[in-house]
Amino acid sequence: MARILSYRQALSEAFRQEMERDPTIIMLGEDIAGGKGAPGDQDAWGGDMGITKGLIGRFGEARVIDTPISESAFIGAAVGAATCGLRPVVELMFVDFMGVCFDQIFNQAAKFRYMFGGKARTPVVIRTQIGAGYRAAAQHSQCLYPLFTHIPGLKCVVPSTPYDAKGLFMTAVRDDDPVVFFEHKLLYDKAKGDVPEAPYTIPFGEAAIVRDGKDVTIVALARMVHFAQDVATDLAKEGIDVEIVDPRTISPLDEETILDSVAKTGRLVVVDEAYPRCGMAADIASLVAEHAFDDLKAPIRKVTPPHTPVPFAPELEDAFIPSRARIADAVRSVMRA
Amino acid sequence: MARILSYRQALSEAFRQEMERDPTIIMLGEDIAGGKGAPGDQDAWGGDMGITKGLIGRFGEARVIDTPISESAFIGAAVGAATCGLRPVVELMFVDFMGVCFDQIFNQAAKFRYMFGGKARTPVVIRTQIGAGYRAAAQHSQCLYPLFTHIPGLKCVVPSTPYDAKGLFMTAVRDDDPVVFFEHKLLYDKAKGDVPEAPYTIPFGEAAIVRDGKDVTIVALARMVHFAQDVATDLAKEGIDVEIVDPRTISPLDEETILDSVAKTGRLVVVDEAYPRCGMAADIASLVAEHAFDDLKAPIRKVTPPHTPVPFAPELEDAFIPSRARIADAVRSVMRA
Amino acid sequence: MTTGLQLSRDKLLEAYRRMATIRVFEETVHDLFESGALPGFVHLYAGEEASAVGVCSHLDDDDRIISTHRGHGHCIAKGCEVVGMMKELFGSSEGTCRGKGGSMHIADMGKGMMGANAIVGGGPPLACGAALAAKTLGTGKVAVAFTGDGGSNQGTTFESLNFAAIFKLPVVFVFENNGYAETTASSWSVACGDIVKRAPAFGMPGVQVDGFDFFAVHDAAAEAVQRARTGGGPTLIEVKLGRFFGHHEGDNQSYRGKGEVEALRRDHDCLHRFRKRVGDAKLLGGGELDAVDAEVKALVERAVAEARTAPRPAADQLLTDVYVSY
Amino acid sequence: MTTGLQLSRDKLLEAYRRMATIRVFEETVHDLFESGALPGFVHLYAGEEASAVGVCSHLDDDDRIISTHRGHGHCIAKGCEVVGMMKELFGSSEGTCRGKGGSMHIADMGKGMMGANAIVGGGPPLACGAALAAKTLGTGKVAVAFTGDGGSNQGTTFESLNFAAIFKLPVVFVFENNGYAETTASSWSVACGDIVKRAPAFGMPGVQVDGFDFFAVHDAAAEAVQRARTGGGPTLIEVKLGRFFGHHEGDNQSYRGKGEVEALRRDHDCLHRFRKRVGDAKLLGGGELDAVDAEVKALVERAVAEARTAPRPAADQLLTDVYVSY
Ligand SMILES: Cc1ncc(C[n+]2csc(CCOP(=O)(O)OP(=O)(O)O)c2C)c(N)n1
Ligand SMILES: Cc1ncc(C[n+]2csc(CCOP(=O)(O)OP(=O)(O)O)c2C)c(N)n1
Ligand SMILES: [Mg+2]
Ligand SMILES: [Mg+2]
Repeated sequence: MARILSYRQALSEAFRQEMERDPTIIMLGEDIAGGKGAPGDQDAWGGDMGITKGLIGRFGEARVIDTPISESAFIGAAVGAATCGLRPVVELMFVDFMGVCFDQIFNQAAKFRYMFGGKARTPVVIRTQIGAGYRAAAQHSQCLYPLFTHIPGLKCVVPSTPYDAKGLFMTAVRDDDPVVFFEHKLLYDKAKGDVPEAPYTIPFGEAAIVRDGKDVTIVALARMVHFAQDVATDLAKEGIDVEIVDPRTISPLDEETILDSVAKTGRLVVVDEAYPRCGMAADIASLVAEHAFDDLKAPIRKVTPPHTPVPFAPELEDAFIPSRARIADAVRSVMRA
Repeated sequence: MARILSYRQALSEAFRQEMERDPTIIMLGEDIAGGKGAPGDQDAWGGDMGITKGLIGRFGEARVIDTPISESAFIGAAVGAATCGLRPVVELMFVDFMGVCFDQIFNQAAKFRYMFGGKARTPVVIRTQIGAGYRAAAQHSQCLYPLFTHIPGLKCVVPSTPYDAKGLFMTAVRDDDPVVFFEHKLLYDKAKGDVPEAPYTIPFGEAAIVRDGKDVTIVALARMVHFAQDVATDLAKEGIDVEIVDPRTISPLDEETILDSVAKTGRLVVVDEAYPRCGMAADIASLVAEHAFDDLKAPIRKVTPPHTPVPFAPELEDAFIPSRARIADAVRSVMRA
Repeated sequence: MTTGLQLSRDKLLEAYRRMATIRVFEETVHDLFESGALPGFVHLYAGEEASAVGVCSHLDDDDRIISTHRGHGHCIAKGCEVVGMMKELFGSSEGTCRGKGGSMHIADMGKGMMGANAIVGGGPPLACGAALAAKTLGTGKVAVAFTGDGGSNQGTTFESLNFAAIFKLPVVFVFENNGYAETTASSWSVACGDIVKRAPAFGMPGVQVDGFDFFAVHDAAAEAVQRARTGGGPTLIEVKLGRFFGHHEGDNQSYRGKGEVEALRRDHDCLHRFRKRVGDAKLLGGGELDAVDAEVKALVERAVAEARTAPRPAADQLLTDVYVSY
Repeated sequence: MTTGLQLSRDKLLEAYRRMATIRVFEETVHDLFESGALPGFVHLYAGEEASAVGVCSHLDDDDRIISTHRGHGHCIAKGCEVVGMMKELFGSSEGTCRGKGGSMHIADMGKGMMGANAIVGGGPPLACGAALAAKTLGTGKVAVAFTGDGGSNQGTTFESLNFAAIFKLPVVFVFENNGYAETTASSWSVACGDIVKRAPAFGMPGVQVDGFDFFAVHDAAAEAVQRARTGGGPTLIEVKLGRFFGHHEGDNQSYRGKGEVEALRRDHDCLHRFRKRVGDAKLLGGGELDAVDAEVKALVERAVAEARTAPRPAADQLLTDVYVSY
């Protein structure tokens, strides 16, 4: 019988189950419990979005640690602790804040193993919120995962469903490398789906074929997977049979599944909510242009936001985010080519 | 008569001439003069690589400002000052250090104009060193310009010759938007060429066709332009006629020149020293796969380092950097296809 | 130096007007948000008015301030126009930032307001820059960085204190310690207890003031601003105060003490205190202050009415204002 | 607590051995670099030996330290093996980091040495992490962050001080103030003059010591390490010292005072001082120290000889060690 959870619930369950399993897992972040030092309730928030609610009650202050607003210090501390026997899961509240602490992520965590000749292990998970649509404007709405994907030594996970969120988190926390785990803020409540209660893992580097189809491949991540599904349903009525590939992890990237899909369909549309320049859409498009060129029957189409910051006004923000209409047009255009 | 300068000399001349022209230009950075507060010589270093030597003598302490090791503070100060009537040129000694100060660049400088509805102007230039080959290992050898190119609101300049370095710097400092100016540390002394003494500017968004050819287009940046030239000379002997396009600025990117070149040659090899994932090679390859697909006679080839940090040992570092041999092989492979 | 109680009647009335405007603006925004009329993240400044106004009463349009995510009060104190601000919160193309910034990025360079800033600790380096420009250009202008207690722990903030001190920049660092960063108590997160105790570590004078008292803030700021203007370098001011609302709209505030907010509103309302001080000193009469209240209420009501029907941004606005030229 | 002068003969000899090893190692590297045998950026620790050894003499392999770009001395003080280190500087696959790290990233996790770090301010957050792990796991271990005067101005460092204090982490922050960050004087860049004056701002005890005197460093570190081990939280130690060489190899040092380096070498050599102190106190004889010198010299010579001919990394090493699995 299906057990329907939201993305939020799936994540909360994953956190709890993993912390129960492994006492070396600790959580750190700003207000992940809430009320530290304050006269009122502890666990007042359970995180900015309530995703870590209840953990402090279960695991105590030594394992669920509220931090000051000092991202370099506490993310760096998580990284350092990871080299000393803990498996920290640290929250960077919004990925937009990476600019105050990126060094600890990309020059320290990512490079230890290589710089030290394979003699270090840094099992840290950095959880962070991504995405537009919250009317939170330029400094709270970015995706930015291409910046992390660029960096050798990091693994990047971008789940689109509750099932994937739970399974990929469990893999992330058991992984021995630094993992950045990107949660789309608009999926927490809106994405719902079947989630087994028992713990399970989903291997990194294995894309999901979200929909089988023979005419066009859409590669999409996070919220865009859902948009792509809506579009595919619509286009089926026009006789266009869309295959949807969700890479789920973008570093490592399951190149094979993408290339196989394009080999089958001969057409590729990459849909991504991150900025276009040096972004994921470009990354995947270039992969296919290099390795599946002879399979292509039409130009590759990228559907991304424009090269602009995220605007505040709702109508502008909605126009910024790749729309179902733009995705559908792109698919139609490669069918015509 | 040719006036041969090194990249270093061309830059130093550009700095001096521009500071003479415009009293609102100031320079900031760590040890850009040197000896601040110390008992010995002022201008002891003139910058880590000596590029800013002599400026403090000419323009004084009020305009040539040594800073403490507080990149967020002094780069942020340059950004703030840019909105208040100055044109600061600030040095981030190595681009690898961006992780301690990226917020001031990508969330502040880059976004002011947009967030404030067009009512801000932030004419700041951030100069920084890039590139491997100095035996400086993982934290001093990266390119990282794809991270900046990803961000709407920034302009990114990557000169490959002394002529371009001078002309593009002059454009950068007169530009009203935030510009990140990437100087390849291995070019300072090794790149030499004709540089007019009189000030001149090179427009942003105009690629240089470094070599005319009809068989294959190589797009390359910075040090890789020189490698590409060597390869082209060699391949000419094999009867392969290579065209080389140097975008010079990667944001804005001169898409037209690249697409026109591919329209002519039908073959594209992108050579880049930055990491491969979500990098410039992917960016340019995807541009062509989308907009010049029908012109392509062969798969696009990217020649980049592997997805690894930069190693220390000289033989490993040399293997990390795209070599002339690898570039030549890529060109031959697209000729065969 | 003129103390707050020596200010002219006009200046006192203007200070009250700005404080009252902030209060009414924020109470109104609170209601609008609850009713669903406003989108996004909104952080209200109600309760903290004496700080922004006490500081900004020493500044003119060419002095610069930089604010935080909790920026409405600093805007109004610095003279930003209320109707445009309300339109901005509604995302209208007639808003202060043409609808592109919203509450967390509201700015008005023309008024010397360099922006709310949604990055905690984003502001202090920028304020150093404004001060550096003033110093380099010899304008005699000063800059003020408003930061919270939470923001006082950000590395960018610490760096800026040291940076400003070694260059003797004309900048004032105002730390508005309202006791909380989101849910986290400042008494815990600031290791040395009081932010003001950090001043010696950065080689600058520091002072702690009662932020519910306009006059206390005014006088401390007078000294700091004058020090900055006359080449004496930076000052750290810790303003102790409290917010009347949650961290942002939607916050249930369960981390606060029982009755804490009620006590704040009852015993520590800066508007009441101001009324009492000027009344006791017979500087202004209750009637004139009531008139200001009415005027302010009407202004904010008009702002809402106009904002509700103000023009929306056209689709092509998405692509403009990224660069001056590209 | 045992003071330095109460240490056993063996311990004293070992301290001297490590200091002397650092000295000979660095003088040798200096010559190698000049002769062109070594590539890259190399920053030498000669002159500062008493700091690393004074601190690390309280630590065992499971205590962690994190270093800076100037890392050789901290490595040796922490017990890293000298032949492997020299091979690392030569980029051999038998180096401590298999030739992938080089001078600026030399590390030996097995010895509790978390790495030199080429990012100024990169280390203090990581040391907090090591301390957090020790605290969480209840191991009784401590962490030490070595940072320079220049690094003391980095935001990451300030944040770490506050972070360590509020969690009472078992960490010691050692600021090696050698007067310069590259060419820039610390008396200018540290606004409050002495780094130790920052301790109160971060709610922790601070002490300033003469870094040319092993015994002074030893005793200050003894107290700090004990405080950390027994749950008393962090300590800030400012060690005043000087470097015998330039910032990095190739530095002409024209920013330094006339005769400054000569005076340092003549009057402030920690090895001479050590010899005099133990001689005056009749703890060790000159002969045994001379024997150590000879032993150390032979060791470093052997290290160079082996490193020169040590195996080079195979081409496929470029691609390994990026991830544990991918
Ligand atoms: C770099 C960064 N980290 C975290 C946040 C999330 N955040 C927004 S406001 C806030 C609390 C700020 O507290 P304080 O500085 O005391 O200001 P107050 O809200 O009390 O006015 C936090 C953690 C952020 N916006 N930026
Ligand atoms: C974030 C960062 N900024 C700048 C540098 C360049 N740099 C390397 S060492 C150094 C000076 C460090 O001075 P200090 O901390 O006093 O250490 P010392 O060299 O004196 O031992 C600088 C500026 C760097 N490596 N990282
Ligand atoms: Mg606060
Ligand atoms: Mg130093």
